[in-house]
Amino acid sequence: MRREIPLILTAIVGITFFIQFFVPHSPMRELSETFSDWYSIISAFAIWLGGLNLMKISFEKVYKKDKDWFFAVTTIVSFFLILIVGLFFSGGRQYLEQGSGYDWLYRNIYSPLSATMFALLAFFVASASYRAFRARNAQATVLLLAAFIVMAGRTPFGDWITIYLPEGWRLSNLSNVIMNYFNVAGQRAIMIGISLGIVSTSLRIILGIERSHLGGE
Amino acid sequence: MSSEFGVWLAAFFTIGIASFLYKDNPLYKFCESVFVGISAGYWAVALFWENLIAKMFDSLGISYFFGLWPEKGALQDIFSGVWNWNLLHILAGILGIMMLLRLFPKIGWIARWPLSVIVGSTAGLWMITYFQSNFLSQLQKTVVPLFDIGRINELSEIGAAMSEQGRAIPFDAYFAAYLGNLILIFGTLTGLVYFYFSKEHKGVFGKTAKVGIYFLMITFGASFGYTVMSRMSLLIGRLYFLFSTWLGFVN
Amino acid sequence: MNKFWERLLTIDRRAIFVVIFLALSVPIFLQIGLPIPVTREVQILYDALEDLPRGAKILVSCDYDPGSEPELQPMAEAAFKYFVANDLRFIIIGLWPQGPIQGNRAIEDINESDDELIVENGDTLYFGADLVVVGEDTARYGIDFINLGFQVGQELVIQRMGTSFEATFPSDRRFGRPQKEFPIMEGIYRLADFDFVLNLSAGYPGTVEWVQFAVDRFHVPVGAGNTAVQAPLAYPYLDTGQLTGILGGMKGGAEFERLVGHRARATMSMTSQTMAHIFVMLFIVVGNIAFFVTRGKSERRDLRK
Amino acid sequence: MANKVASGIFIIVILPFLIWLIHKKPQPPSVSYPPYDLTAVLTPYDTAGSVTLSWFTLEGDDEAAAYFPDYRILRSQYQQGPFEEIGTVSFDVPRSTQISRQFRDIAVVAGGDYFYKVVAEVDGEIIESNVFGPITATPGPAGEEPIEVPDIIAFPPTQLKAYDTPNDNGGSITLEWKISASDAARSERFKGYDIYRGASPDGPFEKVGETTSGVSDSERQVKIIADGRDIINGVEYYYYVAAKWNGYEANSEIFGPVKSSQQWFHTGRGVSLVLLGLLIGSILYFINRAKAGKELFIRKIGGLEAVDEAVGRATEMGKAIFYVPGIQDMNNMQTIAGLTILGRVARLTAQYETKLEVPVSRSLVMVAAREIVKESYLNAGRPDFYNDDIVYYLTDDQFGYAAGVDGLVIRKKPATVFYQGAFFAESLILAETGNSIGAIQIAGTAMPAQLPFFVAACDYTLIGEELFAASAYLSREPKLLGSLKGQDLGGKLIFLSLALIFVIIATLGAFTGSEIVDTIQRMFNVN
Repeated sequence: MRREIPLILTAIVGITFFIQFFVPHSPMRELSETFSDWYSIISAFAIWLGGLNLMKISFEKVYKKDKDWFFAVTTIVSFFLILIVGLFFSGGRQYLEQGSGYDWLYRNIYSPLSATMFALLAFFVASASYRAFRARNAQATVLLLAAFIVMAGRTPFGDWITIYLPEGWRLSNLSNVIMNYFNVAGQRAIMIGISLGIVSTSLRIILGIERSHLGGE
Repeated sequence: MSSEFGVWLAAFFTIGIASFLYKDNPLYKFCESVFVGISAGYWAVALFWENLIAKMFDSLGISYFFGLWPEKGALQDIFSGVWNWNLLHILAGILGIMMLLRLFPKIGWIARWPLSVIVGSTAGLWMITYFQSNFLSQLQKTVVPLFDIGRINELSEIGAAMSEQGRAIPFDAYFAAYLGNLILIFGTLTGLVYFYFSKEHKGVFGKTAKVGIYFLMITFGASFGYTVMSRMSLLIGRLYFLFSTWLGFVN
Repeated sequence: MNKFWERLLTIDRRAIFVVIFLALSVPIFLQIGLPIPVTREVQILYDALEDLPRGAKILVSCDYDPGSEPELQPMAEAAFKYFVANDLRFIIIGLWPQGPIQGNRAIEDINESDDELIVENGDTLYFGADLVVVGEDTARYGIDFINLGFQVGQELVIQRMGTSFEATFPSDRRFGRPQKEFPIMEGIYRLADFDFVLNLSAGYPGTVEWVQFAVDRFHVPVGAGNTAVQAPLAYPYLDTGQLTGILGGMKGGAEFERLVGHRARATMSMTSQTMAHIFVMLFIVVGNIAFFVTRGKSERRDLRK
Repeated sequence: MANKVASGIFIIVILPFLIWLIHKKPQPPSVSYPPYDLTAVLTPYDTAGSVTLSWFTLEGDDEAAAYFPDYRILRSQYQQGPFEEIGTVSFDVPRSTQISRQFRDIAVVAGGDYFYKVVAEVDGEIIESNVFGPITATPGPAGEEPIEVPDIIAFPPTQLKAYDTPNDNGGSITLEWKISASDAARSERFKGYDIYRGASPDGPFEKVGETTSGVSDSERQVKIIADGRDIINGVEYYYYVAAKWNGYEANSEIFGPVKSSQQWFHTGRGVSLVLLGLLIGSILYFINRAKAGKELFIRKIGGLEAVDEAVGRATEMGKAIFYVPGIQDMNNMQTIAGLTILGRVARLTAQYETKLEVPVSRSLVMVAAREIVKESYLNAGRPDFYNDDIVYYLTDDQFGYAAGVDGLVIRKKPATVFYQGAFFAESLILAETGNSIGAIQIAGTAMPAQLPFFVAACDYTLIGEELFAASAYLSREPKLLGSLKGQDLGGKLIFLSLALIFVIIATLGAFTGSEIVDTIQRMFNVN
C-alpha cells in the first residue's frame, strides 16, 4: 500500500502520457487531459500545506520568543492580510482586476519587493565579474574572452573601440559569430545531453527503478 | 514628488530591500519577512481562484449548483445521462485531500499517492517532449552540409556588388558561409563527447572531450555577457521608479 | 605598486555597488539617446506581424512578473500599440499568475485618451480598460482585445489549448463571464485558430515551452520577447525556424520600439545600459590585471581544479 | 514487481506501433492546383449585364518584369471553340489584387452562353488556362436604380476540398480552398471568409466559423483551416465557403460528403517512435545486463566527488549545511534529479551528526524532500536525529524565496551550500551571498542560462546531464549505472553516428545540387 500503489500510479500516468503522444484515438487524449487537470487541482491543495507549514514555523518562533520573533509576526500578518483581502474583499473571481484590494497590495507591496530583489542582481553581476572572472587557466580565459566580446558587441561601445576596422569587421560582428555559432553549438550539446538525461530518468521513474521522490530505496 | 500613499509604500520597500547591499539590517529583515508572507499568500489566493474554483468546482458543476457560475458541469451532465470526463476531478479532489493528510504524521505516508501522480505525469510528458524538441529537432539541425553552398554563392554575388561601392563584405557573412556549419557540427559533437559517461576521458577521446569543454566555456561566456545586459535593465527599471514616479526628478 | 593592486583585489564589494549605481543613474538625468540599429531577429518578428491580415487574432501570453517588468513591459506596450493601430485583435493570457495583470497595466499605459469614461447605450465604458485609444484608432474590450487571465499547469496549459481553447480558458478576467459571450472569441476553438502567438517570457514556463508545444505540436507561429537572460536559450530555435523572431532584452525592446515607431522607455534606457556595460568590462579588465600582478596571492581559496 | 509490469506494458505498447509504422495510414489527399484558375461571374450591380473574369497571375507577372507579355482573353460560344480574342490585359495595368487580375467583358448579348479562356506566352512557352463556362449573360432587373459598378468585384473561393483531419482523435475536418481572386491581404474591403456546414447538399447550412484573408500555403495559394465545432465522428457533412467583400458574399461550390474519424497512430511521429524506441531499448538492455552482474565503468564527475568532502568540512567546522533544491516544483525533472543528491547528503549528515537545513519553495517538494531525508536518516541508523523541521517551506515566489534564503544564509553562516535543481535568475543572488560568507558551494543545474553564474561563483558545478547522472554515480546501483550506459550508447552514439553519416551525405548532396538535404531534414521533422 505504501510503496506499491504509488509505483503503479506513477507507471500508469507516465505511460498514458507516453502513449497519448503516438495515439490520437480516444480515450488517450481525454485521459491525459484529465491527468493534467489533476495536477492543477492537487497543487491547489498542496499550496495550503506549504502555507500552513510556514505559519507553523513562524508561530513557533513567536511562541519561543526567538531572536527574530518580531519578524515572524510581520510574516504572519502579511500572509493573512493578502489571504483575507484576496479571498473575501477583492470581488471574488475578478480579484485581479484593477482597483481591487488584491491588486493594490500587488502593485504597491509585492511588485516593488519582487522587482527590487531582482534588481539586486545588477550589483551582484558587477561584483561577480570583478571577483570571479579571472584568467586562472585556459578554460577560464576562454569563458572570459567570450563574455567580454559579447558584452562589448551588444553595445555601441564595441564598434567604437574597433572603429579603425572596416565596417562589417568590427566587434559586434565577432559577437554575432560567437552568439550564432559557438554559443548555439555549445547550447545544443547541453540540450541534447539534458534531453537524454531526462528520457532516461523519466524511464527509470516510470519503471520504478528511480524512487527517491517516494523516499529512497 | 508623488502624492500617492501607494507609491511611497513601494519606495519604502524598494529602499528596504536595497539596503541589503550595505549589510543585513533590521529594515531588510522587515522587508524580507513581509515579502515571504505576502508572496506565500499571493500564491495561495491565485491558486485558490484559478485552480480550485475554476478547475474543480466549476468543471464539476458545483459552482453552477450554487448559482455562482453560468455554465453546467460534469455532475449535471451525469444526471442527464451524458458522460463527462471532468467527473474524474472528484478523484483529484480526493488526492488533494490526501496531500493535506501529510499534516498528520501517522497517516502522512498517503501523500505519496498524489505525489506519484504528479511525478508520473511529469515523467511521461517530459520524456516525449524533450526527446522531440531537444533531441530530434537538434539532430535535424545538425544534419547540414559542411559548407553552406547557397550562402557561398550568394557571397560572390553580393561581394561583387559591394566591392563596387567600396565596402567590405561583413565578417559574419563570410563566417556563416564557410565556417558556420562546420563549427555547429564540430562543436555539438565534441560537446556531446564531454557528456559521455561510460568511457574514461583519455587519449583521442579525452582530447575531443577537452575541445568540447572549450565550446561549453564559450557558451557560458556568451550567456554571461548577454545576461549582464539583462540584469542592468532591471536596475534601470527600479531607478526610473525612484527618480521619476516617486521623486519626480525626470519624466 | 604591488600593494596597490593587492588592495584593489580585496576591495570591498560595496565600492563596486556604488560605481554601478552611479553609472546607471547619471544617464537617466542626462537623457541622451543612442542610435539603435535593428538586428535580424527583431526584424523577423516585425515582418511577421506586418504580414498578418487585418483582423488577425493574436494570442499574447504574458509569462512574466514585475521583476522583469523593465525589460518586457516596454515590449508589451509597443506591441499592443501596434496591434491597435493596425487593426489586429489580441487575446491576453498568462502562464504566470502575474502576467495578465501586467497585460492590463500595459493597456492602461498605452491609452492616450484623457477622458475617464463614456456612457454608450447605457453601458459605462472606462478608458484604459474597456476602451483604448491610440492615435486615431480605438480598440474595445471583448471585440478587439480581451484578457482571459492565468491558468496554472505550465506547459500542460499549452498542450490543452491545442485541443480545446475554451476548456483551458473558460472565462474572461474583467467581467468573469464565459469567454464565448465575447465576439472576439468567435472562430477560436483551438490554439491553431490563432494567426500568431506573441510570447513575452521571463523564464519557465515560457518560450521554450511555447516552442515545444505550440510550434512543434500545433504548428502556430510563435514570436518571442525575452529577457536578455532567456534570449540565448531561444537562439537555437530561431536558427531552426521554430521561432518567428526574438526580442532580446531591453535592446531588443528598443529595436522593436524603433520599428513600430514608438520611442519609449527601452530606447531611453539604452544609454544607462551602455554605461553599465563599459564599467562591468572595466571591472573584468582591472580585476585581471590585479590578479596577474599579484599572481593571485590573496585569493580566498581555490577548490576548483 | 511494478517494474516488470511496466516493462511489459512498454513492450506491448511499442511492438504494435512498429507494425503500424509498416502499414502506414493513407495521408490526406495532396491537392495540386492548376495555374490561372479562371472563373467568371455576372458582374454584380450591372443592370446592363456584363461578365467579369478573374484569374490568378502567372509567375513573372509583376510590374518590374518588362518582358512579361500580355494576357490574351479568348471567348467562344462552344466548349471546343473556336475561340476568338476579345481583348488583352497588359502587365503594366495595375493588378486588381496582389495575386489576381480581372477583365470585364461588356460586349455580351443578353441570353447568350459563353466560354472563356486566357492565354499567355512566358519564356517561349504558351500557357493556357482552363476553359470556363458556360455562363449566360443576363441583364439586371429593369427599372432598378443604376448602381455604380465597382471596378473590382468579389470572387468566390474555388476548388474547395474537405477531408478528415489526419492524426487526430476525430471531431475535426480540414478544409482547403484556393483563395478568392479578390483576396488581398490587408485590403480594406476584403473581410475574410465564412465557413458554412450542412448535413445534406441541399442544406440547411449553418455558419460554423470564420477566418481572415490571406493564404496558409503561399506556394499553392490555398487557405487551410480545420473546423472543429461540434463535429460528430462518422456523420456526413457538406461544406461551402463564402468570401466576404465589401458587403457582398461570393460562395464556393458545395463539397461533400466528408466524415471525421479517429486515428490510431500519428503517422508524423514514426521516426520519433523508432529513435525513442532504440534509446529506450538500449537503456532497458543495459539495465538488464547490469542486473546480471556485469561491471560498468563510469567516469569521474568532479562535482559529485566533492560531496563527501564538503559535508566533512562542515562537520569539522561545526556549522550547518544548506541544501537548496531550486525553485521548481515536482513537475520538473531537475528537481527530482537534484533530490537524489539530497538523499546522499542527508545520509552523510546523519552519520556525522551535522545540522542540515533544506528551505524549499514548493510544498510538493517539501513533501518529497521530507520523505527522502527521513528515509536517509533511517538508513543511516539515526531516525532519532530526524525531525520534520529540517525541511521547511518559505514561499512559492521566486524572489520571495531568494530573499528568504539570503537572509538565512547571512544569519546562520553555513559551511557548505548545495544548489541542486532548476534555478533561474535567483542563482546569482544565492551564489554571491553564499560566496560572501565564504561557504563551499556545490551547484548543479540543467538551466543553461544559469550555468555561467554557478561556474563563476561556486566551487563545483554539475553541468546539465551530469545532474541527471548523479543518482547513478552516487548510489553505484547497477540498475542505475546500466541506464546511464544505455543513454550513452543508445542516445549519444546514435546521435553522433547518425549526424556524421548524414552530414557526409548532405555535403555530397549539396555539391551535386541534389535535394537530399531537404529529404533528410524532413525525415526528422517534429510533428
